[in-house]
Amino acid sequence: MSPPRCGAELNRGLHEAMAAFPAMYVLGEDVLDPYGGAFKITRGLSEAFPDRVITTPISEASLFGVAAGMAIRGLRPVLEIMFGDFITLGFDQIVNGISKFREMYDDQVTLPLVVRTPMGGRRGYGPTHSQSLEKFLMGVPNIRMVAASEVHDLAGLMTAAVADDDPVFLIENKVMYGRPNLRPVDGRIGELDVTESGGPSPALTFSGSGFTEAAATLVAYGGMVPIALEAATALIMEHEVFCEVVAISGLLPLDLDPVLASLSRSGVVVTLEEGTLTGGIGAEIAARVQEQGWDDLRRPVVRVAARDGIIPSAPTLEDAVLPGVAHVTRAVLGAVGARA
Amino acid sequence: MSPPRCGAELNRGLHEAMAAFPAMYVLGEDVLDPYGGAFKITRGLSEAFPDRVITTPISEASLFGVAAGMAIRGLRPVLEIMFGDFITLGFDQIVNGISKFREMYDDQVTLPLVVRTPMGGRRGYGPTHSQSLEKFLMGVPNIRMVAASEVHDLAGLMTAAVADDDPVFLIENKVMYGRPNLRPVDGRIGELDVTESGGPSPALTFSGSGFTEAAATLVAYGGMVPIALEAATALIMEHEVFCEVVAISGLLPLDLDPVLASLSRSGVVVTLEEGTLTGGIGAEIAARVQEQGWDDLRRPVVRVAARDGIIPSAPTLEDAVLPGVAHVTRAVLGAVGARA
Amino acid sequence: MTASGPEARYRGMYLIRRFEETLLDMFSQGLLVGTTHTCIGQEADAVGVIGHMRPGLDQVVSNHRCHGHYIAFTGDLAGLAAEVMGRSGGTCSGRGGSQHLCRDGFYTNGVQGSIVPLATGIALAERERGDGAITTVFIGDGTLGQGAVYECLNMASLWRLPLLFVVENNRYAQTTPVELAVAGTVPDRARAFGVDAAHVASTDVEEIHAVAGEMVEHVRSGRPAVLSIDTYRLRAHSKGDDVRDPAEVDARWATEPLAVAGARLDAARRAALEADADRELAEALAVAHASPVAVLDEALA
Amino acid sequence: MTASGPEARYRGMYLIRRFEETLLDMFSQGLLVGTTHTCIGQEADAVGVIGHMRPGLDQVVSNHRCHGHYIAFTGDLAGLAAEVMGRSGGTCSGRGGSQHLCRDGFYTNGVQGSIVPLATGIALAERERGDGAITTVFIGDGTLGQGAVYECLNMASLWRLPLLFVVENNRYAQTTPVELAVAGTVPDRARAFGVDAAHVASTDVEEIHAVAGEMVEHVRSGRPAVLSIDTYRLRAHSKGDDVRDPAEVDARWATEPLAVAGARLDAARRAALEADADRELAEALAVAHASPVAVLDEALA
Ligand SMILES: Cc1ncc(C[n+]2csc(CCOP(=O)(O)OP(=O)(O)O)c2C)c(N)n1
Ligand SMILES: Cc1ncc(C[n+]2csc(CCOP(=O)(O)OP(=O)(O)O)c2C)c(N)n1
Ligand SMILES: [Mg+2]
Ligand SMILES: [Mg+2]
Repeated sequence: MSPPRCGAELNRGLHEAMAAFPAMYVLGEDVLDPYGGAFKITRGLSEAFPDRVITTPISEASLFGVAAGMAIRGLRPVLEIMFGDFITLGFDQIVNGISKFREMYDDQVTLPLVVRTPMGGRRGYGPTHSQSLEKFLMGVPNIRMVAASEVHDLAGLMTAAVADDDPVFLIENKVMYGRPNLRPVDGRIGELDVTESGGPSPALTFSGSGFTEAAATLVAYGGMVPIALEAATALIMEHEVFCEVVAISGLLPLDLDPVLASLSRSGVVVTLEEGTLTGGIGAEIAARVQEQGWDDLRRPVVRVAARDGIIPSAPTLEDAVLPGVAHVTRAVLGAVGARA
Repeated sequence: MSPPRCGAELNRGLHEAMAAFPAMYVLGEDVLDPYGGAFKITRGLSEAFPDRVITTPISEASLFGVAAGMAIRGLRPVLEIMFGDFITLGFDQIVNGISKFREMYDDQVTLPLVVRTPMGGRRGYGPTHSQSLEKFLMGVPNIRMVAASEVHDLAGLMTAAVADDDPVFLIENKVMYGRPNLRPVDGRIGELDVTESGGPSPALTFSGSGFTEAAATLVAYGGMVPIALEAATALIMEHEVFCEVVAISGLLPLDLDPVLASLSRSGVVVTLEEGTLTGGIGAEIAARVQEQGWDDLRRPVVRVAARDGIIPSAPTLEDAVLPGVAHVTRAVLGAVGARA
Repeated sequence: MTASGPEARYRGMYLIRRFEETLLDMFSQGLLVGTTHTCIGQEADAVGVIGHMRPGLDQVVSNHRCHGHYIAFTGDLAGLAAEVMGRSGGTCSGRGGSQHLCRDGFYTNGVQGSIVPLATGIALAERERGDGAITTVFIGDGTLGQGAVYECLNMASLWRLPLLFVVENNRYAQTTPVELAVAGTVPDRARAFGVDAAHVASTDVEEIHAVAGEMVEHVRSGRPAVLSIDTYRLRAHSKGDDVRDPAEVDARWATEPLAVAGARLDAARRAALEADADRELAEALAVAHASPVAVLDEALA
Repeated sequence: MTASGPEARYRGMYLIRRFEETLLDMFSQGLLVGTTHTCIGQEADAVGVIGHMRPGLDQVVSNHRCHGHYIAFTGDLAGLAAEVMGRSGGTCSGRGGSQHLCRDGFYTNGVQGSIVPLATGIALAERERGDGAITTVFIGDGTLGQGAVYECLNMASLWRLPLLFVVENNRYAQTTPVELAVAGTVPDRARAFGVDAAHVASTDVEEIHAVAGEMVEHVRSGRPAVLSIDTYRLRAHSKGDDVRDPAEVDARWATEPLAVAGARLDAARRAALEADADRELAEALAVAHASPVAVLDEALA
């Protein structure tokens, strides 16, 4: 049986959560059937649960606050933001509202809301529809952030997000939607051994079968996971360099333990992100890894990220600025001191 | 002659720039005389230049875009955002507009605009009027960010910002406004030796007089500069621990050279920021320092920052969550292995 | 407010007035830090509108200038005083301070306009709950500059939310006169989004109470509405920042809410109401003063 | 457009139509990647309004559905084609793509509503320059959901900016019918902010051109205005996403702009205009095809 697509699994998670949580509502632009959202992740929901799916005007700034108000009064809103690029419109509501209410109001309220949004490029959509802006959420206190990737239990991530009593930002990925949701079978995905941690935001650690040491630890999330895995395979095949890949989903709180565990075997950490370098998620990972894993580090943490700039529309330009397999292998080879 | 207050120096810089740049406009809420802005930094401008000072409705989201439009057509707008907490309202205009236009439009346009805003707490204003949100600008490509502090040439920072052909975010500080603008005299401020780098965003490096080695490098900007200096003095007086303080003003691009130079003398870096820890400016500094200064680093970079959470209103609570002198000395003593 | 009628409303306004005057005194004595925005001169709005709210059911969302609304809705003087004083017994244990309050269906935030989407979401949740609750959100004239207000007028109209927008037009936003900040009229802005609107230019709590009653009924029937009130702020924007012509301000004292409503009361009765309110306030302040200074607990550490 | 008159307008609309049909063909052949939003069915808006713009002076700000506006304003078919094809000869050297164009006073951005503040600032700058330039900003019905639109209507009104807002109401935002997204009416929304408004429900370029002319004169005299046009999009929102009733769409083909304007032309003259436009398009496409694929230059590296 071929694995289901990631988009379908996220959709299944939404259906399951709607059935499980009577207080759950889905809202967003164009979420109604038969369209079911620009990426079809909400498909079938408005037919199955007509009273709990709300299509909205193009009013992102307010929609975050509307979700907050619903949540404060006991509903479980799941807000779809059509492109992750548009979370910037709601940034005041995120930083000065969603992030604050529970703590500022002395824990008199809770905010069980989910914001789902696709990030990422590689589809030629151009500068305003291709970004990976989760970096800006990384600095927001009191929220959770989960990055979905194609090796995670996507329906499970979705239901866990809805079940959470705190605000959860679920970062999805445009390219991922159409790809198969690969799950470990007998502790393996493809040629690689996999161990998966527990909790609502598990990490998967990939290693060469039977290897207990590694030349480097690649930390990836979201759309960089398949690229990390491809790079790891290329590094084995073409350079006999064996890496571990840690595919994290917990960005807030940052799930560092599996990274540190892998570091203890490799001595080298390379962080991968599709967002632009400066002020990115890799900075926080690097800062923590050098702090908490200092004794295991054999050399500085290396960050692989997009060039600091726009994401151009022309495919040739986009390919050049976004980190791809070649960027990753080059960075790893540089870090482990091997020749490219 | 007692030094002028920082607020007055910023105001002087605005007056000088208005005289020097006929295309400069000042806009913001309540900027007209006699009020001259909530912190009086625009005082006197509307009387001196009535046609080039525009008081605006409370429409922060759009004001950033209005400034962008003015700049694209050759004016030099200087936008005052009354509290730095409100840059979140304009975050879409910042990320998807100001940051992109020049590059996305193939360098056909320039955006010589300045956004000025005060950050920081310690005045009991509560969760929405006390934050240090410059961390969120750190991840924005194609902008410049300059943090003013009480040891910088504040009028000079202001005129340099106006003269810049790229967008500059000038981060001011509420507490700073009322404090004296201390400038080096004969290479000294108070008891400390000072060297100052050049360019539009200089850094000042403070060291114990006559010392060529140091136990640690404290990297500070904005409102943390006086705290760093106070902590450095306390560390000398009470613990005989000699630190260098590098007061940077260039956040974007990040001015790392003076930090690395000091690191080469100290082997230890402690970053200070008033914003919350995770995803902060310190993360980027730490990531770069460990990357570029690895061989000089004797132990991991330490970050001192606000607790990840709200900034409470009660002074006792605010004091506890924001990093003060005691937090800094404790962190430094921990880092250099001395007993507190 | 459970008690109703002109006497209760006078007393309610008086209580708010005295509470806020006390705060300003404490600030000028250096006993308080931070900021505060008093509604002195605008008490009739709080008392007139909130008199129609059902405690334990309806929801009230307010802004930086929220003390009057808070007191009118919750009666919790001690909690508010302790909150502003940074005491652990405060409404939010000292976390929020003057502009960030929450209790029993009352919420405020210090970012202008930001609370309107929150109110819209609350109204949506209440509509879904189906127990007849309405939500009232207060904004000032200056806050009409924020786009979120119109996004929410639109959604409230489309979704038929039981949401009452109250615009307190006190002619200024901080120092900016309304003419420099607001084009057109408030009722037109409401109606442009298919939202019904009423307008009243008054500091008479009885007049406001009457118009508010009609709008509240309208909202309870399942349609949003806007109530636009022309009023005046008699004291500084926050603590001392006032650049208005003193003569303009002085002239407005003649029609301040207590003068208008008080003139209708028998003098002895009025004095008794005031004495009773003074006693209530003194007791509340004593409670607040007795509350320990807030300390960082584990939850915040 | 320097040439004017009904024939030039027909030819202009035809050119836009053929250009966009070509794009859709190229997409379906897999020759293009990314996204595109055609204005097929709405060409009369672009040509009718932009016919009043003075090249080299006036400024035009548009949105995701911008090809028609771009072509009408700049005539630069080759640059646009090359841009969409990701060639170095594109308007923005391939950096922007279909939704992010800039040339000679023309600007677009892909975030709905985001460009309205930009247009407002441009209009302010032009007013200060004092050379009589006006700025026109195009938005769709769905974009009326964005609060920035009202913030800018307010500022344009207060500051008397020479800014023309053109609302192209094509009855849908992506898949959302206007009834689910827009309460009230567009002219009322404008007037609520003290901005004059005209409304026209038409796909007749001559009718639009006439009304637009009045509004442009109004704006040139130093007051903002809103022109609300009811129109219809005949093809999918972007490439293939269309959930409308096909019968509804079919019915609208009868009144599409080329049919309406073309019916007034002599058949031979019409054919000649079309042939001429086809030749211009073919030449432009040849130029675009000859342009090298964009490569990362130093500036971007
Ligand atoms: C988004 C935002 N911008 C600016 C401020 C600073 N500020 C606080 S109150 C105020 C004026 C508000 O005017 P209005 O809405 O008329 O209320 P009023 O103070 O008159 O009651 C301003 C500008 C703020 N709190 N939030
Ligand atoms: C802020 C924002 N939200 C959502 C989108 C996705 N989107 C692109 S076009 C569109 C519909 C726009 O509708 P309308 O304004 O009516 O213009 P039309 O497409 O009909 O020309 C949407 C939702 C976007 N580009 N920007
Ligand atoms: Mg006001
Ligand atoms: Mg439309």
